Amino acid sequence: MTAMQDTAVTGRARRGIPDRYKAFIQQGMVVLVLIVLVIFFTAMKPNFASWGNISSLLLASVVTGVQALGLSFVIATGGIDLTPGLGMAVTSVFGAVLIAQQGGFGLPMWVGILGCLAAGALLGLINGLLVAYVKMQPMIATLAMMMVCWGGALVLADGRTVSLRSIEGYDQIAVGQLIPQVPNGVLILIVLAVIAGVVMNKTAVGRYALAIGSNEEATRISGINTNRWKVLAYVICGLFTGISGVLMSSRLSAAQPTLGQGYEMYAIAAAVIGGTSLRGGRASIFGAVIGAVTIQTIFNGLTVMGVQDQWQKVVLGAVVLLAVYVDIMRRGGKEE
Amino acid sequence: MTAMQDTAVTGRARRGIPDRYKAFIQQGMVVLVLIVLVIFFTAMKPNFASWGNISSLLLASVVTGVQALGLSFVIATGGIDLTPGLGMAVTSVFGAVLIAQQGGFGLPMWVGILGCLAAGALLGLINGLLVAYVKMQPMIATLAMMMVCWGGALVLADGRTVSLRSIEGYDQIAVGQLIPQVPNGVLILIVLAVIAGVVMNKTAVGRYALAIGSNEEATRISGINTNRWKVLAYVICGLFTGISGVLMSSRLSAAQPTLGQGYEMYAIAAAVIGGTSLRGGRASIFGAVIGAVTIQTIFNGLTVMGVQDQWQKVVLGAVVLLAVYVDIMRRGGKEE
Amino acid sequence: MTAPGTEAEPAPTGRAGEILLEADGVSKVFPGVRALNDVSFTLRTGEVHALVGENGAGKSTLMKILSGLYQHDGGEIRLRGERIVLPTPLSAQQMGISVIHQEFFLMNHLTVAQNIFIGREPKTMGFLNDDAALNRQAEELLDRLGVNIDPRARVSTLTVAAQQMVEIAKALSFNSSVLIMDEPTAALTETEVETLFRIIGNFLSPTTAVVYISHRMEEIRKLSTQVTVLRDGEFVATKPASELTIPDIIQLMVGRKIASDIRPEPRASTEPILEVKHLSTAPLLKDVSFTLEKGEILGFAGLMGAGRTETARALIGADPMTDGEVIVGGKPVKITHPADAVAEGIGYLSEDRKRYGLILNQDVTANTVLASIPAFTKGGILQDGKMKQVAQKWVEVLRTRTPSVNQRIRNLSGGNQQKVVLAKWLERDCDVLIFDEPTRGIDVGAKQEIYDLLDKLTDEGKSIIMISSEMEEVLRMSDRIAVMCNGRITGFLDNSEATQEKIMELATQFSVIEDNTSEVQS
Amino acid sequence: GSDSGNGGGTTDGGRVALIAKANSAEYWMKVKEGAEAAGKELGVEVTFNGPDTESEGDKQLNQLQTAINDKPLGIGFAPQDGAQDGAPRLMDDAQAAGIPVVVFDTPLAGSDVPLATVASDNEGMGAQAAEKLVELTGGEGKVAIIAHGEVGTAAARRDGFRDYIEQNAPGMEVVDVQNGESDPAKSRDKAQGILQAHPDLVGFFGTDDDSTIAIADEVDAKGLHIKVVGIDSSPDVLTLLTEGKIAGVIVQNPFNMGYQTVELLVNASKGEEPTEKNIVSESIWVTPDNIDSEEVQQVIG
Ligand SMILES: Nc1ncnc2c1ncn2[C@@H]1O[C@H](COP(=O)(O)OP(=O)(O)OP(=O)(O)O)[C@@H](O)[C@H]1O
Ligand SMILES: Nc1ncnc2c1ncn2[C@@H]1O[C@H](COP(=O)(O)OP(=O)(O)OP(=O)(O)O)[C@@H](O)[C@H]1O
Ligand SMILES: O[C@H]1[C@H](O)[C@@H](O)OC[C@H]1O
Ligand SMILES: [Mg+2]
Ligand SMILES: [Mg+2]
Repeated sequence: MTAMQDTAVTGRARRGIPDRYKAFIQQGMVVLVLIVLVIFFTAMKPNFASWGNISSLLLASVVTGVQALGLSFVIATGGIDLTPGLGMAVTSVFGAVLIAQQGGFGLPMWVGILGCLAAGALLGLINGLLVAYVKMQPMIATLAMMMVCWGGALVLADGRTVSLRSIEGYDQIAVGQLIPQVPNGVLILIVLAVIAGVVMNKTAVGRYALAIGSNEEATRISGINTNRWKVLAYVICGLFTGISGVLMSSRLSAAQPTLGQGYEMYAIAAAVIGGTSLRGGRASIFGAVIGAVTIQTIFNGLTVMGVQDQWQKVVLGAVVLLAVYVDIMRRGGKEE
Repeated sequence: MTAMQDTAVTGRARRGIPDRYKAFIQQGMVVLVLIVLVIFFTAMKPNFASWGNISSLLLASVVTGVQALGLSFVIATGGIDLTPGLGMAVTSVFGAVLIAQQGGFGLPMWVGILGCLAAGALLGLINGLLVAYVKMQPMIATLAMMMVCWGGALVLADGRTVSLRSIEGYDQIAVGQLIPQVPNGVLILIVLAVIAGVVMNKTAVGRYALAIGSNEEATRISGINTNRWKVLAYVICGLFTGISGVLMSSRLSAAQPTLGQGYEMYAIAAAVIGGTSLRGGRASIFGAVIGAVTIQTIFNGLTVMGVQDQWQKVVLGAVVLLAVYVDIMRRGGKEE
Repeated sequence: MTAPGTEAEPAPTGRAGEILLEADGVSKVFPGVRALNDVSFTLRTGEVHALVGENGAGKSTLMKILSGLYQHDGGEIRLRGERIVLPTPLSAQQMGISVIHQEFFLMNHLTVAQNIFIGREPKTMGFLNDDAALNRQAEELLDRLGVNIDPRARVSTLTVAAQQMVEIAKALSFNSSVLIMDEPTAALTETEVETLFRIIGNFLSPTTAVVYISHRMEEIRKLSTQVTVLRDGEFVATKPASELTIPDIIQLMVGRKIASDIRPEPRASTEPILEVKHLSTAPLLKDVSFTLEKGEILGFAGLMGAGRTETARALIGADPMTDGEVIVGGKPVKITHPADAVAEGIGYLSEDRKRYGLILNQDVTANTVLASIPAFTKGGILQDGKMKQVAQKWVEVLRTRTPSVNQRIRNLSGGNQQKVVLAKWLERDCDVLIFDEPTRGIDVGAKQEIYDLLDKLTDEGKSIIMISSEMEEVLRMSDRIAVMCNGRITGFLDNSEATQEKIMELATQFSVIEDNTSEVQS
Repeated sequence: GSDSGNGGGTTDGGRVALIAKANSAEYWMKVKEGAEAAGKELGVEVTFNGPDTESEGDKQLNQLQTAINDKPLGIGFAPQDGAQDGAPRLMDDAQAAGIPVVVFDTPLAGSDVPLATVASDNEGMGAQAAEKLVELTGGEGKVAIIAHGEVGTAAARRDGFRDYIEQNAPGMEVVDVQNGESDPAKSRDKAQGILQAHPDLVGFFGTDDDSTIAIADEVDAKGLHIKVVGIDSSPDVLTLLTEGKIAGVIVQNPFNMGYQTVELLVNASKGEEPTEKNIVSESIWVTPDNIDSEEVQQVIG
């Protein structure tokens, strides 16, 4: 017994940080990167730090943030979902067609919102069934579904932008200010992040998603219906895609069928900057939000500085590389 | 000894078809799908089967086909490369800037071609180093590099299309006909496929790529410098991206910095339709080419039928799902 | 040891008994664990040197250092008296050190031949792989070893035993002078072990040596000439095998005496808790029927590949059954998924803990509660404190060696990992527990603890199916023994009548049965 | 869904194939409507297609090639920027096959084959927008641009605007040009960033409807009073115009472009050569004041 206790004691006292603190350090890193960016942009253009700009910047992060939140559940299971981008297009067009006065059915606003969310959940359900039951590789299943969404959005919208300008109060969902100076979209993102955080870290859904992402077979043999939980993760992701559809169309007062191509890449980048591992079994809800804000900070800051669009992409690419590099170094150059 | 030998026999004579024939059956399936499509379209529009149409269809498959060939090496290692699309943009712009009379350096044509290939190889090298040595997840590393390419192409081209019309013979690379009625691009694809097939199946590169994709640790422990071979797989992929850049700019007689976004998805889809598994360890060169031709057959056939472009994506999505489904069923619903 | 065969061993230039490979004062620290502390180990030519120690003693770590897989923090390594560095496994191989690791390192999508000769493919025209020659070479090698495996078969289609043989073939294909085997028999049954011993015998020469790690004491007695004992990362002793008895070795390993166990009285019960009727799967299992009584341990014996694991997996719904009926507590149930089995109170502890038992990158707590999450949920929210407490309790009960319940499973030794899997099922509190090789890779001390635990569980009214390839263990623990061969149950033996011989007889009956069926059919 | 873009009416007169720069957006749908109206009147079938985005030159060339292989009565083609250099060769093919071609919306450089080009003057439109903005603001202060791309019509309008300001408004400065990629969300973010950096702008120009809407909405959200001018109309542009949030837009006549293209092709198939090779499609300056006028309503209705 003594020997054993000894190992234990030595173990505890050894160099190296216990695992449970590492998550905090990682998130600290992400926040640090963001702070450095903010300081840099403020130094270059003091205007950058005005609340007006910060609040627009935050509002601009909402769509990617919401998508990254949903994506975290799928990534936790070791999967990937390429549909958030064009899924946003098809769900928002679907919701918009339900309520639009012109070229739509003119139904009440809440029907459109629910329709958009339901369409998102359905999309997630299909993705989930393809992955969990048909056993398709997530990237392929959702790549195919992405194409279906793409075409589907164009077909539904009949090639036009569906205007929602005449829907009283629709724009308030994202841009209204229940709290003065804070756009509702930002509030919604925060609320969703808190909910997602609880679900991921404090409920069976998150626990099983992470277990599946680490070792699906072992989870299954432990008597957990992995397929069902996996489908649920995709449904959650789809639901968040639908929410992003509502928020995007509210912000623009319109649903555009082609808007969304490539947006999934931003969501993935946000999750990754925030410390989620695409290998599965690891997720950071807080990080996903910070990641989305970081991306918009880069875009906004460079725009404020008058830097051209092409450079913004280069910088974003570099920041993603840097974030991942830092994360890898922190873990001692090793994979999880 | 009887027991021993019996165990071994179990190992050898598992029910059903020997492994090495399965690949042929899979490829047979792919070809079957293609034949069915061709028959369908010909029945709908006899015009579809005219050699003129078939040869334009094949020419249209060349870029995706070449990218899918290169991608097969990366996918074989269990990785993924998202740069073929915008990598094509940046390499073709780079090559074009070298030789263009207007807005370029006016160097000889071969310099441009070599430049384009070298830029592709360099891109692959960076991807490979990030994945193999910095240990980034392939999807993330190449996602970031994709953004860098995107911005880079625009920066290099100064936001404009670089015209190559004045370069004598440049368009002949892809559209000329060394063999009457067969565009050179098609010829090049065939030659590249043969080379890629030999490299994949008959040389160390392919063997180690597949070994790494099956079990990287085991390959490493067997004394293979896995990192180096992994980098090589990415370099090959980048080189093929560069080749696709030459072919695309030859076909368009111009290099367009924005052309390529999303093209990697077609290349991935082509490889998957052709039976390559994104899980690594499995690749089909022949399948990748057939996959690319299948995609173009869908696009072309539907266009000939007068179906709008938006439906083409829906159908392509459905065909990808179908191809993967068939592949999964063939393997008895189980993963490899 | 027998003299080497006529095989392509390196020309014998030395004498037996010369120092071949030495580890001198080697240390290795992992985050949270000191795996090796100033350990010295000397391997001489011509010997089979057994390396023994409890789980987590550092055996695998030492061997991984000697084979270039890990780098040591202190001390030095010498080969034939010269200091060497082994930055990679390749460098070790080039110096003639081959290893068969505890975990398999095979490339599943490649063929047997491609696996064996990876990196050493015969070429034509200088760069093209010559697969015909490759297959021929592999065939020759496999024949020489007396194993009948198709060199063209994909490794993923092979049985565990066949895969182990591929590993062995690969290690021997290097013509190395040092062959390290880390628990090579863990996946093998008696007959296959004999083949392995013969192979080792053929390998040994006055210029070669073998390091042999195993928890099976009889093997060590039978095979080894030297024994080195490690305990808690420290060197304890090196002695000639002839000077040691099994109890001596055990005492050195654990630093205490193990009470020699006595099989408790057979438990009489007449209340069937689980009945399995006519269970079949494609292609292996045919008409497997048995009854498990409440409070008993039903042992499952058989050779490798007899179908015991497959029976268990089909029973719990992990693999589909083509036919059969399962009755729990008197009423027929439909089990198509492990979740159904657990809901019916049946838990399965797999023989392959890394693949089917553990979430390696999560901690002890998460793994302990994995099968019981609903019990730790209040109003939909998980109770972290309660989960930790429970995990701590099992760490103490099972004496799991871990710095804390927050330690990741990945960082525990094989045996301690096994204890966490046990804890998971004990916490789930199933009425029926199926233990598939519960002591695989577990040291003698821990083994006894697990036996005691199984006894205690049955006293509490739980019923247990124990699948084991260790005959002694089956005999010692079971109230009744079902023997399987080639996908069928060939007989049941009562505790009182069972002997090793009788089990072997039933376990090798397949040829008879096979012949019978073909006669019936024709 | 529309699976063929069939214009209805009698189709025995043959078929005319239109290949636009894209298969969606208000603008192209208007072109399609005009083309279909002409088809109905002249008794020909009209098929309408285009890639999903305006930066898929190779796809557009594939569609053009397919159309040529199919030997229709005539082909209307609006070249994407990426198809500019590859298309001339296909024009020769069309000529060889005896298929008349009319280019619309965007001129095709480098080929004499097309019978005619029906297009707005894109540089001219940019210059006109600048001219109007100078009038609206008095020609003093900072202005900015959001373009819907880096190339093609976006670049032409951007450059037309910038050159006009440089040459004719010494008191004015174009302080920033950003690319919104025809992505309304991104355009909005760019507008926001520009306004943040230059809250003292006096005027803002958007090169297409998506850019213009984004600018107007952002200016409005910030409560600024900046003159917003743009190009192209859509229902939302018109709403913003009536609300006074857009000062004025230059509206092309896509319906007419489509109509004229089909008309020219049908005539060509009957052997009638167009009288002019370059047909400048008229664009008009629309403001809150003239939005209800008959002349304007005819174009935007
Ligand atoms: N990669 C690692 N990271 C952290 N700790 C490790 C690692 N590998 C081994 N250890 C620790 O080092 C110690 C020695 O482990 P090792 O695998 O050498 O034991 P062993 O003697 O082979 O045990 P077993 O008989 O169970 O296989 C253990 O405490 C183990 O938890
Ligand atoms: N689909 C299959 N086709 C052919 N053989 C199979 C299939 N599935 C399993 N087998 C083989 O059937 C045999 C049964 O294996 P199983 O693991 O059930 O044996 P076991 O008696 O539990 O042995 P052990 O536990 O010692 O490995 C193995 O040889 C396995 O490889
Ligand atoms: O004229 C059109 C332009 O060519 C296109 O790019 O966008 C829509 C219209 O402005
Ligand atoms: Mg070990
Ligand atoms: Mg077994």
